[in-house]
Amino acid sequence: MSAYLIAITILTLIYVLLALGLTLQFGLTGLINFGHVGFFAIGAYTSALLTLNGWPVGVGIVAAAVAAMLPALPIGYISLRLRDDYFAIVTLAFSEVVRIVVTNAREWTSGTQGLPGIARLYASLNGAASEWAVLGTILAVTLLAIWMITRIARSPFGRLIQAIRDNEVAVKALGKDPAWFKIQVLAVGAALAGIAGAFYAHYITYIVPDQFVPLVTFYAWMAITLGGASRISGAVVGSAILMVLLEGSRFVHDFLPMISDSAMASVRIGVVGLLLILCIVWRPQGLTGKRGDA
Amino acid sequence: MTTTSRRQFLQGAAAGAAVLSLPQLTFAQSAGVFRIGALNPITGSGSTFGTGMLKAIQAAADVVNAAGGAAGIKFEVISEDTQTSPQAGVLAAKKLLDVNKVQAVFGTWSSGVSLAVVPLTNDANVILMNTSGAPALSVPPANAKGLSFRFQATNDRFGRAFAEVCVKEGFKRPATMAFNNASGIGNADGFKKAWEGKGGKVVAGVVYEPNQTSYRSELQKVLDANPDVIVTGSYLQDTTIIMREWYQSGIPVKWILPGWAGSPDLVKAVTAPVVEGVISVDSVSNSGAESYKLYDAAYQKAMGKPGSSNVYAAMTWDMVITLALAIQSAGKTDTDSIKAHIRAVANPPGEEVFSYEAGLAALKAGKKINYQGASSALDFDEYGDVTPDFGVSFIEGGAINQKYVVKI
Amino acid sequence: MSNFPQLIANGLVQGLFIAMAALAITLAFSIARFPNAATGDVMTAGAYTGLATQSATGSLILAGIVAIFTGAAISLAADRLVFRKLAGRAVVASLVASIGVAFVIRAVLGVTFGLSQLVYDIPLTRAKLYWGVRLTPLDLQVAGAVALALALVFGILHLTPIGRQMRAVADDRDLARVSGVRPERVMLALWMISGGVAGLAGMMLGIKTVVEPELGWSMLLPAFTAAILGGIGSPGGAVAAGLLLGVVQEMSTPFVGFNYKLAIAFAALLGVLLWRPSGLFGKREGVR
Amino acid sequence: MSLDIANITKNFGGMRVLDGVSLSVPTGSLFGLIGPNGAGKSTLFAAISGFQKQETGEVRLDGTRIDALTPHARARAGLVRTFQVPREFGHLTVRENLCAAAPNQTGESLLGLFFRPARVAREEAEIAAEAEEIMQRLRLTQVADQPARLLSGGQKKLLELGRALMLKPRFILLDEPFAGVNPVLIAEIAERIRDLNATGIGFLIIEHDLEALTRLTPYIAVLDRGRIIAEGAPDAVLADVQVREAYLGGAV
Amino acid sequence: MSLLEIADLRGGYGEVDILNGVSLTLEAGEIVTVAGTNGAGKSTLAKAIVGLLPVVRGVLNFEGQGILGLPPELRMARGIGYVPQVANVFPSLSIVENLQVVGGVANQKARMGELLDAFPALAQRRRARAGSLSGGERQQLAFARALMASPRLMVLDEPTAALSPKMVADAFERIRALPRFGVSVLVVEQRARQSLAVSDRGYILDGGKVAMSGAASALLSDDRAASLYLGRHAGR
Repeated sequence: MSAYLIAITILTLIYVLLALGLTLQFGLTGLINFGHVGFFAIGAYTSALLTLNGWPVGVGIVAAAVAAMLPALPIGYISLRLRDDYFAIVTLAFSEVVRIVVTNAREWTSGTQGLPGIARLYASLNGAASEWAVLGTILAVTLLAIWMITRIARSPFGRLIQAIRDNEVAVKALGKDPAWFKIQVLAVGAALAGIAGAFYAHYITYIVPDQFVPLVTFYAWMAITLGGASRISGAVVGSAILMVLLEGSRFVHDFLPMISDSAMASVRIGVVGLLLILCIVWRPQGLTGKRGDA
Repeated sequence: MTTTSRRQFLQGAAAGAAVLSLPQLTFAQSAGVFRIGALNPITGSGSTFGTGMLKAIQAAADVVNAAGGAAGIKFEVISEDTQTSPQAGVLAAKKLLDVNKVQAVFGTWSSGVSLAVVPLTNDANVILMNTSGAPALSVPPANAKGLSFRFQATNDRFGRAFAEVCVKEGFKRPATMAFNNASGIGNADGFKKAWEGKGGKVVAGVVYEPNQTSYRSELQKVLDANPDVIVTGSYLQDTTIIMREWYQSGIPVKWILPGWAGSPDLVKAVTAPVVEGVISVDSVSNSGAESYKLYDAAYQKAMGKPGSSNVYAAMTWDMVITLALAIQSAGKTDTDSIKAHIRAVANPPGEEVFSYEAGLAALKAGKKINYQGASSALDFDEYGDVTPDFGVSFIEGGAINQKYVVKI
Repeated sequence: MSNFPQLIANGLVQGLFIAMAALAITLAFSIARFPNAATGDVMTAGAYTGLATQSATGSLILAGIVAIFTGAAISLAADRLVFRKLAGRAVVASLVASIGVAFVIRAVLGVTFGLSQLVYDIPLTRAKLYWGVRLTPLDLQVAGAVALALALVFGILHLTPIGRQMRAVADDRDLARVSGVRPERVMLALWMISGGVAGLAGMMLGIKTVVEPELGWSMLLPAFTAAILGGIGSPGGAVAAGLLLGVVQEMSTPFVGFNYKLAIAFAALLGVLLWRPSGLFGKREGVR
Repeated sequence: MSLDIANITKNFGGMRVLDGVSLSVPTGSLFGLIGPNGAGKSTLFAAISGFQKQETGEVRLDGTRIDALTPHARARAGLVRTFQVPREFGHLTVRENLCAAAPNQTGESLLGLFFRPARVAREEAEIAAEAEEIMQRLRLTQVADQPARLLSGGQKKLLELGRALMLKPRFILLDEPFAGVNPVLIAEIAERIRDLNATGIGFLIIEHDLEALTRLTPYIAVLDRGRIIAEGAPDAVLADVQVREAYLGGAV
Repeated sequence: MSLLEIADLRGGYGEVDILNGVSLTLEAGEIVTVAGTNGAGKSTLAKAIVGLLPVVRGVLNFEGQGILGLPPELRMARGIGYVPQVANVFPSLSIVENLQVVGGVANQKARMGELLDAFPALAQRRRARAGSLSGGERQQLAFARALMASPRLMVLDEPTAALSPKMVADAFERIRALPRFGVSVLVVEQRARQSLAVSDRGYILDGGKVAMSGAASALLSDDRAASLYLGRHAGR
């Protein structure tokens, strides 16, 4: 397999980790988290800064998960009182605040200069071997995450978060605090996003606030929408399709050489948009869901 | 087309993306071709320049090929869009290196993309020529192998040039306005450092956020300090709005803009009276040179605009010519030989040449040459950086007239 | 010492654009029941077609009309081809589809008009001082156009049969249908008005700034914020919140600097929502 | 042993919905609450169960003040409510609806879930058995594996009652248990409530169907415009002139 | 020709059929009660008649013409009025606007005047938002709104569900009066005894089918109906 395809696979798996969090949060619990990229950014910066200061990459990744979980607690606590769509905007705002802070806290993050030279995973191995090792590690972590979320979905915890999605007030009447469950769900999704962020930082080796714009969140949403929000396989299938859309459009040029390079960029975004629309209209439950799941 | 590269590639076809590339013929590997990866910001915040940069690469490659190639080898240009995003840039670079098997990557523009791509070109042992300003690109780890060449002045050097202009124009109370990104802040900080090094004082400084409908409050804060000149690290779009709002305020002050903002597009956008007397500083000091005229004509032909509207295109033009001359000089296309010969053909001493044809002839005649680029004299220091002279232009009646050159 | 009246004025001018975009979003939400992320790119389309008209004819009025019709036509087409097919599905489906629509619009504009910035050919005029506050005639013209657009929208909603029907559908779609209201006509009117407002807003923004492909998209987040702050579905609330947001942002700059002003807007959002979970002008909802 | 409500007031905007309501309901009793529309009955329930904050007043369960507790804490303390409009978990099956209601589940903690799987499995079996029993009692067995959103209004009412029973509460606030329920089933539900009451669970019941209510509860209170205007045995209360005026419009 | 003729009507919300072959008729001038157990499909039937049920198959004729393919607004234009169970007014519109919104009324002003005369409680508060009305007033407004277009058939879905006993009696009185104005009524009711008392005929649904039908008085006195569907106690 070529290095390019390995790179695509690695980034796909990073999106799978992001999308899995949304499957848990939205597909099962009904939380519309539009600020996913905020947790992703915290993970990326935490691990990057720790490793740049001499800590091992393993520590960085664990710390990324923990650091991303921390804001999930107050955000959850404050905003879970809000209606779903308001929660969406509050989380979106949170992710923008994260981006604004890392942009302007220059002493820590070097702001818009970004952090170059972030340690790579398995940097001691030579090129191809290191790529494979990174792929294997991320794949293992992703599989672990899939197993974990599957276990959650089929457990009493999973039953209760689905009950929360259907009717939160009734859950309160049954003596259970929906806020606590939502916070846990937020925290688990945030941790996955944080880990994804850490892998991202160590893979791209350079991070800058511009990489953590809301578009990343929307991509993750597209993935679960394309794949099917209520199924765990949806996150995987959707992320794969998304990456094929994003990267595949590079090859459209070879089919249609008459399109100029600047128009090509427009064509690419148009193709992504068009396929997104077609997929939603044509298979509302996503590619993995049964009819009626939506 | 060798069967291996094709088979390797088809193995990945299951991933879906690859299917789309079946008709791809561009990565054909024949002995007489050198593949250049043009990795430009076609979309995103660099989109103002990206297409022009790509066209200049293609035009210069045409010039080289028309002259019979470099050491008999023709150039083939394969382009990818970085979307001015490090992530997209990394994937695009991987595709160029891995699928298209390019042998050099030209024209990464934003520092973020260059910093993200340089580890990949280093791994692939391929030359990267960029137009970014971040100082980090000069040193390890980014430039650990010395394969990265910078055709643009660093942000710091720009700042120093601004300070020289201030001295020369007799300004006493400068203020700064900087776009909140690496280049904008780099310019403003570089200026501040240089100016204060000369014992001066910057009376006010503002860093502003992109994509606003108005910069009036930011402008007001700077003007409140009563500066005699405002030095900016800004881009075309925000400068357009700022210049309009400043003009409407009616408060007199002078401006020093970097060349990419103080461009003919700006004049067109805000009309000539608004920017009358604005000083534009750019690293393309060679506008009188023959190499610039060649570039300008090619650019005019490809884009329908004067070459001065896109300084980065002049740099990418020079990248191709420099590479071709280096290959011609080395007689080989392996990276180490090219790297070894870049300084040999671009730096003094040697006969100053301004076109590929002239360089080719001189090299064939066994002479040592010193290519004088369209973008600058193009002399690379030990870090692979150019230290260009800076052209200082004044906008007068809508025309951008270069008045003098400062050296730093 | 900061000049607060001037900051308020700057904030109001910026707020006007947020308000127009938020109005388009909130109108669509009240009936179509989803936050339409394509609003930003409908604005961009209005800016481009308006600009093309102005450079062809030289008439700004004509440009405004074309921008309004472009916005209306694109919104109608998006409804016909996409949103209508998603009626009755989860909100998120329509929301994500609207992002797709946004991308398609941007692609068409990019191919048609290119990616470089374009500008309206408007003669620049010097600002005048009004009670120590510096305002340009353009500011006042924009404010006037926004006020006119608002008056028109509110007039349609409250004084015409179709407006009454729109409000009825917003309240209860099924009940409206069994009362003989034809949903197609209402949707037609809705998308025309929402799209028209967006198209006009885009042109105004294009005149004030520069026209480029991401013109409207970058306006989307503040506009969503204002729509929610105002109580989503409440046209008056959206406008008021848009203005408020603009003012709060500018007023905060002497205290937090220019880089955190967007963060301040979001903090304001959070504060308001904690105090009034349905937004400033939203209906309170209780648990029975 | 009683549920004591003292001097509860609640305003909505400018309107006083509850105006100093005091009520003492013995915890083992069957207690009816009637009143015209808009009298504040559901608001009183919301205040007792914690879903709305009252302006003043106290709520005590068996002597312990609970009015500072959150709704879920009150439910855990043994005071469970149902809703006028059923709030089923629509995408869960009837069986899952009941299982979700079971208290203190190890499997509802992420730590428990991953570190004590055996205990989770054991508890699940117990909960399933309990749910089975309740479904039989409430005649929901046939629809056990149907998504709850497909149930009829009456079945949803039963499901809500069933979920409340899963908590083994001391006291249940029933909001219109007979609304939308077929008359034949009403008698049965009433019978179930009586059985449950015999096991020691107390009930406070809001109901419009006076006939059914007065047969079930030996004691009723009447709420009108936010005040208790009468309480006592049904016959005596319904004979009260004030009650007839307020509630029945004088014409029976 | 019957005013309303339903034969073998089947359908539901998509996943499973709730109506499993309902057949019934309604003659002009009649009041017909549809009663039944919970989940029998009473409200679903009402929705199917007015056009709000997503999936319907079978025969549905109004004044001799098939209307199954028509959307709700066109059925309304044919002369079918509907008062839903809850959410039966537009809360953010005023009383007058609630009436004005009704489409296809020939002489809107005059018709509105008539109805406001008939419901004096509404006439007093004609500018008030419907959301601020009490339950009883809302009920009246819902009736008035449905009557605006002078329907020949009114479909009422549990018109007394949210009313106190005092209001219930009023509501049944109002229903009883409708045929005098040329309006036939199909009423779906949980309070089957009270409803049958004002009706000509009745149908009892069970499991999405008609289980029993007949004259109202016959059903009321039928032991099997009483024990299975209507409950023993007499309504008030």
